[in-house]
Amino acid sequence: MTALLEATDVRKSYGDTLALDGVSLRVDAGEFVSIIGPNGAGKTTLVNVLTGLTPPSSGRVRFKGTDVAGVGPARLARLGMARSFQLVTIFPALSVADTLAVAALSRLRRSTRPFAALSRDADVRAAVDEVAALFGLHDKLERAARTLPQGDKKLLDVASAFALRPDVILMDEPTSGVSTADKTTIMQTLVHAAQRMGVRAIVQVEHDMDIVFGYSDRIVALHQGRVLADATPDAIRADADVVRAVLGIATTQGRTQPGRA
Amino acid sequence: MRLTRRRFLKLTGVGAVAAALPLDVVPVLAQSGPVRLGILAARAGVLAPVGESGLRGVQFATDRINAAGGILGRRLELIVEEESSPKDTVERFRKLALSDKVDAVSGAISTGVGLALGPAAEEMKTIWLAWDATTQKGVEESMPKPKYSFRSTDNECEAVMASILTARHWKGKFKTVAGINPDYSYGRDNWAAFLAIMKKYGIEAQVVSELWPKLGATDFTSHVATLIQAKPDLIFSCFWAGDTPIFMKQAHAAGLTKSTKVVLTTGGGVHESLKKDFTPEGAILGYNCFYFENPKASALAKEFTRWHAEKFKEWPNYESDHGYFTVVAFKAAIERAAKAAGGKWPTQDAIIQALEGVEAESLSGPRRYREDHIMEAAFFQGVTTHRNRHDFVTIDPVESMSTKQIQKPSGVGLYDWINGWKV
Amino acid sequence: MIVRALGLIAGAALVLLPLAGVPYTTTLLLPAFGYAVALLGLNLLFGSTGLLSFGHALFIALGGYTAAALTGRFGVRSLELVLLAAALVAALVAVPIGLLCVRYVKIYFGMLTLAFGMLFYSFLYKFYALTGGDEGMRVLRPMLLGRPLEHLDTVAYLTGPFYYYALGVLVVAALVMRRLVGSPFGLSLRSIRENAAKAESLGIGVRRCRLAAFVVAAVFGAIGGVLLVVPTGLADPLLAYWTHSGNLVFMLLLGGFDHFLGPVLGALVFILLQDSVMSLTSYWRFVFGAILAVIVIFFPRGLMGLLDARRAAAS
Amino acid sequence: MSAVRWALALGWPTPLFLPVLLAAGLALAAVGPVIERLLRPIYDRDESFQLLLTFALVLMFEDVIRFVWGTAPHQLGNVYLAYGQVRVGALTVPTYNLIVIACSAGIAAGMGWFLARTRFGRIVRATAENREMAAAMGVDMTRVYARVFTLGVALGTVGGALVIPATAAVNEMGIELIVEAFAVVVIGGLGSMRGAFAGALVVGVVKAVAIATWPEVEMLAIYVIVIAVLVLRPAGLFARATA
Repeated sequence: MTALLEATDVRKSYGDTLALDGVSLRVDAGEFVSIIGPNGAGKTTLVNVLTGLTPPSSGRVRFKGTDVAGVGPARLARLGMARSFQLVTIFPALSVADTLAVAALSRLRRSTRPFAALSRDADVRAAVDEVAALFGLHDKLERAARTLPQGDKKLLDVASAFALRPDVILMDEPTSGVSTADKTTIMQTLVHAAQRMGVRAIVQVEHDMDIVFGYSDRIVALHQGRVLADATPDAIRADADVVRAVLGIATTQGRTQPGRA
Repeated sequence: MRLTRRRFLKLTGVGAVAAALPLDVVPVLAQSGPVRLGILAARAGVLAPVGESGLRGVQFATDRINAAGGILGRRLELIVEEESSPKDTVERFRKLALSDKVDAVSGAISTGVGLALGPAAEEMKTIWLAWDATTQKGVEESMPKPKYSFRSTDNECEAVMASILTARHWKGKFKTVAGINPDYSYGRDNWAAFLAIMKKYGIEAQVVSELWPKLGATDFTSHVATLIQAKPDLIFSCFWAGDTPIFMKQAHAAGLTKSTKVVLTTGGGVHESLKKDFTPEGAILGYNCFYFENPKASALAKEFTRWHAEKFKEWPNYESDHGYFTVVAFKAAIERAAKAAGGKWPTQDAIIQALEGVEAESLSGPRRYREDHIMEAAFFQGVTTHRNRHDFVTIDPVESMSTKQIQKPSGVGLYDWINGWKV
Repeated sequence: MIVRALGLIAGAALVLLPLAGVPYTTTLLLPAFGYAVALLGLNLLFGSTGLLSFGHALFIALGGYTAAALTGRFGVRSLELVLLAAALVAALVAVPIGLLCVRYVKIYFGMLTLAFGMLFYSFLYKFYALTGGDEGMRVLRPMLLGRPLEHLDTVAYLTGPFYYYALGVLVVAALVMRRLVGSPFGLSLRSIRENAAKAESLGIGVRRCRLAAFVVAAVFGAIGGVLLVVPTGLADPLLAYWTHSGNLVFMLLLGGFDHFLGPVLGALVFILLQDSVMSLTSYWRFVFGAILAVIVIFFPRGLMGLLDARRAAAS
Repeated sequence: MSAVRWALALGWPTPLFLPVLLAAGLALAAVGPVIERLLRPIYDRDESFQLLLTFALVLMFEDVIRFVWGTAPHQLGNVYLAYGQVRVGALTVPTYNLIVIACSAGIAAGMGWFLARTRFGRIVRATAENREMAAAMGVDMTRVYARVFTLGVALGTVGGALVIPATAAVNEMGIELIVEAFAVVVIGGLGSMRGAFAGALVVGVVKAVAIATWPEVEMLAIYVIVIAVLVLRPAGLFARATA
């Protein structure tokens, strides 16, 4: 069986610094994979490479069997891979409904229709309503994104990625900048939405170990651009090296920088 | 709908906007009230000094006419608008014609503007007396047989005169020539005329460089360097704006003008800026149709020069004379037509007919409009000298030629005419 | 509500104006119509997509010179054909230029478009034999809907049939633009303006959309350019000069770039204001510079923004 | 860029020999803080608005100049020629040109030293690199901007004062020169000192070569280079890899 998403021996260097040093990774249908590691381990670079934003210096990235290294995020999104960003990334002046509509239109391949009346597109409206309801944004549809509270902005960011109805979704710290109390709610929402929208796999970068261990099927630990471990949560917990190299640092960070956004 | 105070204010606001619209409903009674003359004068850019100068001549003429009782008892009133890009100037012309309902428009210097105004004048059925703005190429195309447009002298009159003087003074004394002329029709027309006349006089001068800086350029270091390389015996230039002194200064500083003969056909347009420090003696310098220190100047010209010097602390140049003449010619034509109509105020057609062939005293002596609507005037050029009371060069002796001699006659092509000369 | 009412009054005034016997004011609005069409396009680029072009006059000039070449040199007098040809030429020119320009945003986009505008200006100015240099090219009076209208003198032609023709083109252009802005494509452009990276991650082809907006803006610019040169009868290089591009942006800001009808309002107000200020003082450039500075610093949302703000305050 | 234009605008009416001229140029930089205060509200907005504001100022200054000094070209006749000429081989070079070159080199070197070695220079560079970071580290942004702007105006006015004797001050100078200044800055790369210097050289040399060989393309060539630089090296010939 071919993997849904597979990276083979990916290297990425910026000038003299090697951000990724031969990373291989495989995500199968039905999996929830978390990528962990200390700051500078290459997590965000890896997500950027996987989502086509950054072309790798060498190595291969295959998505649903086709080589997608460096094809660009727009095409990958149309192929069925969506992402959300570490920092909240929204369209400040667009309403919630419009933001979700952008994604829905993209999925329906209608983004460039120049003369169709958007306000009369029933498919798009249905899609927007569905996603908004899943993420609890249905009563804020007409509000401009920039006027939402921080937690809702984060939800909107993630929701717009879900509105693509992707096969795989990559989330760079979906709960960063959110209070501990809200984290669980967000994760519940995500998992529920993924089931409802037919998302086949989730990959996330996450610092909060409670969430990582609570939700993942598999954990990939990165350290200095290399894969230090790739195993189930239980196996990772048992591995003293990983705990020392990654978890120790990561948990401290989780405490010292609670409000990172 | 409740009419709140705010909303009421808004509605009155609309009313105010409507009132501010330029409504062109001012009724003009044809036979009474002032005679209205629209003026198009350049205000900005390289043409600004020239526009200003033309306006001064118009003002001088208007003040004199009104002091002497106006035109057949009616006061002359000026409505001044700006000459700018062709598109905008046509719109201003339209305003003068349709909204201000002027009796005629005087003005315009730029060739491009002139080419646009010609057809506009015919379309608006409004008399237009140009100060300058004529060119060989475009005129025939856009103003074949104009009824309402009255043009200035031809572009290349000064090149023709300067070429004749060049041949007279320097035939056989130069073998290579270079031209540096502003990059537009005026520059090109003049350079072509110069070369044609040199040929006609049998002067086999080799062209070693042809330079076309943009009109109004402010740096000629590269041009001067190119000219030094080319080593011409004679440099021909029809610069007329601020570029003239800059070029001369930089040429002088690089030693270019020490041994090279210089012909400045139109430098008199900015004569005060041609300081002795860098403008050599012995160059040919043209003042178009008005020379402020003409020893044979009329009392009128002397009065104007005095007025101008006192009022503006500057010695006047030719554009004032163009402006002045258009106004007095317009007055003379009205009076001439009125006489023919038995003293009644003439119709526009009668004024146009009277303008054809009308003669009036300009600041540089008598001038007239030919039957083909082209001005006939005298041109002044000469050899530069430092022996004067100013810090800039003047000419001595002052030579004068009539356009009867240096302008192609009606209906003949320029080069056919030159080739037909007997020399 | 108020905006709509004002719009209706203004629209009715525009339709009735030629009947009011004020020929000058009527001809004065002709360039406003031309500019309004061009600005509708420019605003798709700036208001919707967030790209501010400082060389848009290039396309106005392109439309103008196309009209001149067709009517003057090739004897094509049908205005419909001229408009079509201008749109085509503009699209053809805009594709390669756009391909280069849309790779950049913000000031780099502005500077690149400025450079292209000046390049075209230099070309028009220097390539004498082809373009007539500073003298430009004559534009002959075109036929409207196949009717030569030769019995009319120019004022009657401009204030009658051509006025309504130009107004008609403006209305059609505005309807088309409204459709575009309200379409999925329009939403894609707005999402790009707000956050290009995010739009890209949602599957929007950012460069392709920007390019499409650039080409549409160019086509509108060229059509506006045709309408602009017919009343003047001349296409000259200054149409492409950078100050003309600056004036376009000025009008856009004056009207308000974040309202659909802002460009139309901007063009009308600019033209009327210019006419009255020019008649009042020869220092009108200073007045206009000051107005622009005040708008840029204090009222970046323009007149439409002011109307909006008052409406918000009233409600 | 705008500073260059103000410079030329303001560097005009001044007296008769070089040092005085330079002093006058520096004195005119006093308008810097005033204009800077006006610009302050738009720092946070897209740079395009700054471009637009420059356009507004160009419009205003053209009329101010006409109002104050009239339309005729102004020259400072004897300053340029008073220093005589130097013969270099077969060439005659005006001494004044050499003085200008020396002054420019001096100013460039001074600027380099200022940016690299002084405390304020380092603050300026840090601010250019990352405004938020610099602000977070306690740099008073308002003062930095006011001073840098004033410095820019001073450089501009001095530059204007330096070239005016060799040419003449004409009304439309701003409109024409601002585009050339723009070309220089783009070719060199925004925010690059070495780049601005190199850009000026490139524009000058290209113009000279074009005039000597194919005058038709003089204007065109500059814009072709600007476009090529923007397309191929958007950060300019010398800038760091950030754009």
